Amino acid sequence: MSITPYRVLVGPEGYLPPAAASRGILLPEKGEALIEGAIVPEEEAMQAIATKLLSAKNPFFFPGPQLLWDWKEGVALKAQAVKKLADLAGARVIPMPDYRPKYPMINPAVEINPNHPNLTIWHNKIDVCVFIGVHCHYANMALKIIRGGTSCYTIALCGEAGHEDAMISLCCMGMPELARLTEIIQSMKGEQAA
Amino acid sequence: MSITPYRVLVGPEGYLPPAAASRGILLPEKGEALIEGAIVPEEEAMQAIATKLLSAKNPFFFPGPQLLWDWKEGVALKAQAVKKLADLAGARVIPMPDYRPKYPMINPAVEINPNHPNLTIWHNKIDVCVFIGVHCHYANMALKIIRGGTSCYTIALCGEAGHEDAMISLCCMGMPELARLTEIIQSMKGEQAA
Amino acid sequence: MSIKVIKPTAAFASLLPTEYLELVADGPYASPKTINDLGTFKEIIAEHPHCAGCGVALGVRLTVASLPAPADTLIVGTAGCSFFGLAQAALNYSCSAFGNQNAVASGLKRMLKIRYPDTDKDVVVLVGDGGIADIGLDLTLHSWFRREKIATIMVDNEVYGNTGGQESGMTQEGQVLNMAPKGKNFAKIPVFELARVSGCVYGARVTVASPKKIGRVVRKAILLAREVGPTYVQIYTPCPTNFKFPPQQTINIAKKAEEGYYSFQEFISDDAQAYWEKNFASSTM
Amino acid sequence: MSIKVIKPTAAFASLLPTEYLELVADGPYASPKTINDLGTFKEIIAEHPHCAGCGVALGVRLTVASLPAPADTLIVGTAGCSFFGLAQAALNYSCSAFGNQNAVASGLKRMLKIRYPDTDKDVVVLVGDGGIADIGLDLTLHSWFRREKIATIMVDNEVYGNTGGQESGMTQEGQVLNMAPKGKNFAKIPVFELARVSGCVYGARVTVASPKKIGRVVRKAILLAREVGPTYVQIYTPCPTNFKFPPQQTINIAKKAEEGYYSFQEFISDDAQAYWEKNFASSTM
Repeated sequence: MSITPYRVLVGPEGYLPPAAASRGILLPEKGEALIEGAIVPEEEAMQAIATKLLSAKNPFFFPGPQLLWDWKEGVALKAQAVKKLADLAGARVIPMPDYRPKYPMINPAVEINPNHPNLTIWHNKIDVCVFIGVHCHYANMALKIIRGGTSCYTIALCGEAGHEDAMISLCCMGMPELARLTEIIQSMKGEQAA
Repeated sequence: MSITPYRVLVGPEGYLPPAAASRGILLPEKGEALIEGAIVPEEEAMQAIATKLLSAKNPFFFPGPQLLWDWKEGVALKAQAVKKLADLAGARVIPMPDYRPKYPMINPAVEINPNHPNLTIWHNKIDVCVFIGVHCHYANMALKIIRGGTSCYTIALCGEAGHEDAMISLCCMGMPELARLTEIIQSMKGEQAA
Repeated sequence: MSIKVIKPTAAFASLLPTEYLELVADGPYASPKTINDLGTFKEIIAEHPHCAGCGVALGVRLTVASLPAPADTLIVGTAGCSFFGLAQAALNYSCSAFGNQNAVASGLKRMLKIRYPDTDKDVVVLVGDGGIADIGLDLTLHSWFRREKIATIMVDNEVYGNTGGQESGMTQEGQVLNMAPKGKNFAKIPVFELARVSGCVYGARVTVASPKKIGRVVRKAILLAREVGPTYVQIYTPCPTNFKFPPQQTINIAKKAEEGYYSFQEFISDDAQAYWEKNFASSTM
Repeated sequence: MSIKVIKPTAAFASLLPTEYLELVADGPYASPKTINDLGTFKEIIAEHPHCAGCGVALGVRLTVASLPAPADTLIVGTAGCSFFGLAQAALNYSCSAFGNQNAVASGLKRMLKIRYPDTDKDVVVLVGDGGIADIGLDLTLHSWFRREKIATIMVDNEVYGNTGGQESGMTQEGQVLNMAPKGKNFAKIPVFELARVSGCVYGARVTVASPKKIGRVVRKAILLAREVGPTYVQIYTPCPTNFKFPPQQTINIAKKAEEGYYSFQEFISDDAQAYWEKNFASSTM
């Protein structure tokens, strides 16, 4: 039987897009990554992320609670590295400090929550966004809502198993992987400048 | 679109036969009747009933509470007429005095209830039975169970709208109709004797 | 049902099962019978599919023998051992989904009041401890809060009997059962106290060791529910199967309980007391 | 949650919304605060989407300002107006299906005891009158019968507020509401009495007109639930929207009720009293 594989493309896909996992998208192994639903080598995905970020009109990082709060050893350093990466990529940062459904008072210019990420994306005209430090099931929910309702390109830098619902997802993202991604962006910027 | 009409035939049709109504069997109007799911003139159905009863090995009448209990004017007379009809047809009678699920003590030789009519039919080897004076939804339930699990031919003499789940069903059965059916049986017996 | 219905048509009378003919000739429908007459008349429930020595079966028999107007009574039941007996009883009986009994009874009582404005129709909930104290507690209490004119009777065997012996809220603390091998770890639910707090105008706690008391309190609960408000009777009905005592010991077990933790208790509101004195004080019951 | 969590990472601290920075610098997590300090520190709940003058919002604010250990507290809520405020609060909060709160809280409390055997984790049910007295009554009472170590707090606005004004079991008899045009026809459900009968070791009935009392009884209920058994606090939280009084009258309405049918009441079991005297008698609260 031959079927056309599902592709995790930029939206708006519709009010309730399917979970990518339910359409057969598998998670990457260590050293691999996902681009639009297809498994690729990690290095290739990092190149694609760099390209996307550097060609974006209005890229944003959305750090989650695991990076915003200094809850265990190593977090402060990782937060520093992520901030450096965002700055290097010319991306702005909107934090996701927790997951409360803060209706109706949320200010989409200073805050994002996984229950209404589309508001923050619409109001700030964000065309590429990066999720990092967001707990798994909230990231999945937010990524699906973004794919469903906006045309924003989503990237997940995941410390665990990766996110099928992002257009590009790395997995097992530790300090070395952050450093490598920073290096790639640095050198790509150098090339662009040259 | 052409479909084969459902026929309400003698069983065993299976554990859970469909309600005949759900397979498109319609109820008769006054002056009409049903034979195996098809609408026919009442007179034709009466002839068929007489034939069935007189050719049966072991026919039974199952009078329900509406005939067994003297609850309103006219019932006693109707009960008399039905008893006479049964006797004339050479049928024995097992009453259905109420609808309690009397497990496990019911004696199938002296009693029938709509929750286990098959027991009474199996134990008494009944090949043709007549429902009369049984409230509608209990009659429907019992007729379905009989069609599902036994090879008994069911006949409903209904005072109301008729029963799609019986193999032959009259409707609007009053004293005149009882008298006409008795007359038919009487004359058919005469012919047989001649 | 009406007394009229309890008369066979002549044409078929001889064909009716004996059980029915005896009920007609010698049952409690036509002439008032009380629990004191037990043994002198054909009971509404003659055979039942319960275990030998079943306290619930006895509780159900005693209760139906105590109905002030059986032909105008509608029993509402639910899943559990109590259902087995009631399905055999020659009474109007409605079985509700597990725990829904007092909500169903409330609706039926109101409907019967509209349909038969000039006749007293008694709606009596008769179910086990699981149905009232566990699964249906919310609906039971709310029927009392709303002051529905129904009598609620619990046959309390302190266990889910017919599903193999799980603890119910009414099981005593520490009791070990087939499906509660470590023993129950909280006390019997105080449904009798809840009834008092929640609006019942009359309540009684009895055991099957005292049939005359059951006769008196069931009749009182039903007559007061007719006119004053919700009432509650809790009958201890020991279970030989799950508590593993010989079937012939049921009454003794109940008697011992009555001398101890299941003592006879009764409460009545001022309204109900006044109504009772005015209307039934001269009654022998 | 632990106090550790309430410290931003240096790299992102300047990007956090002011609400969070103020909570870190001046909130109740790091140093013990009581209701007496209200106005001197940043509250856990700062903004809420309730109607102007909402008594429930005030009740929720006063309650969360009274938590003895906010960083180690898990609030369990359910549908209703109470949910709006809690969803805005900087607290661990779990929303259950309507009426399930005390069952969910029972499970969470037991799980937290296993996961954190050496830390006191307070599980507090904080929901409205509909959730406790109507839809969740069975599960509420059963958590009390089982002696679950949780505190149950009702913010009682005597109405289903956010669905347009239906009567709840806690509405007063005769009260006319948008969706009860003929007036409620039975009395307020005696949940406070039920709590006493059903195994609560401590209970208190207060109104939002007495914030210090709320501070005292909420703290006491939570500390007693930690060690002794289930506790219950019922707070009258008037609803200007459905009872159609001016929003600035909320406190006056509550004060008047406190002088009448909603008087301050408290009960405590002997066990709980002994435990309290031994451990907290010297406390200023």
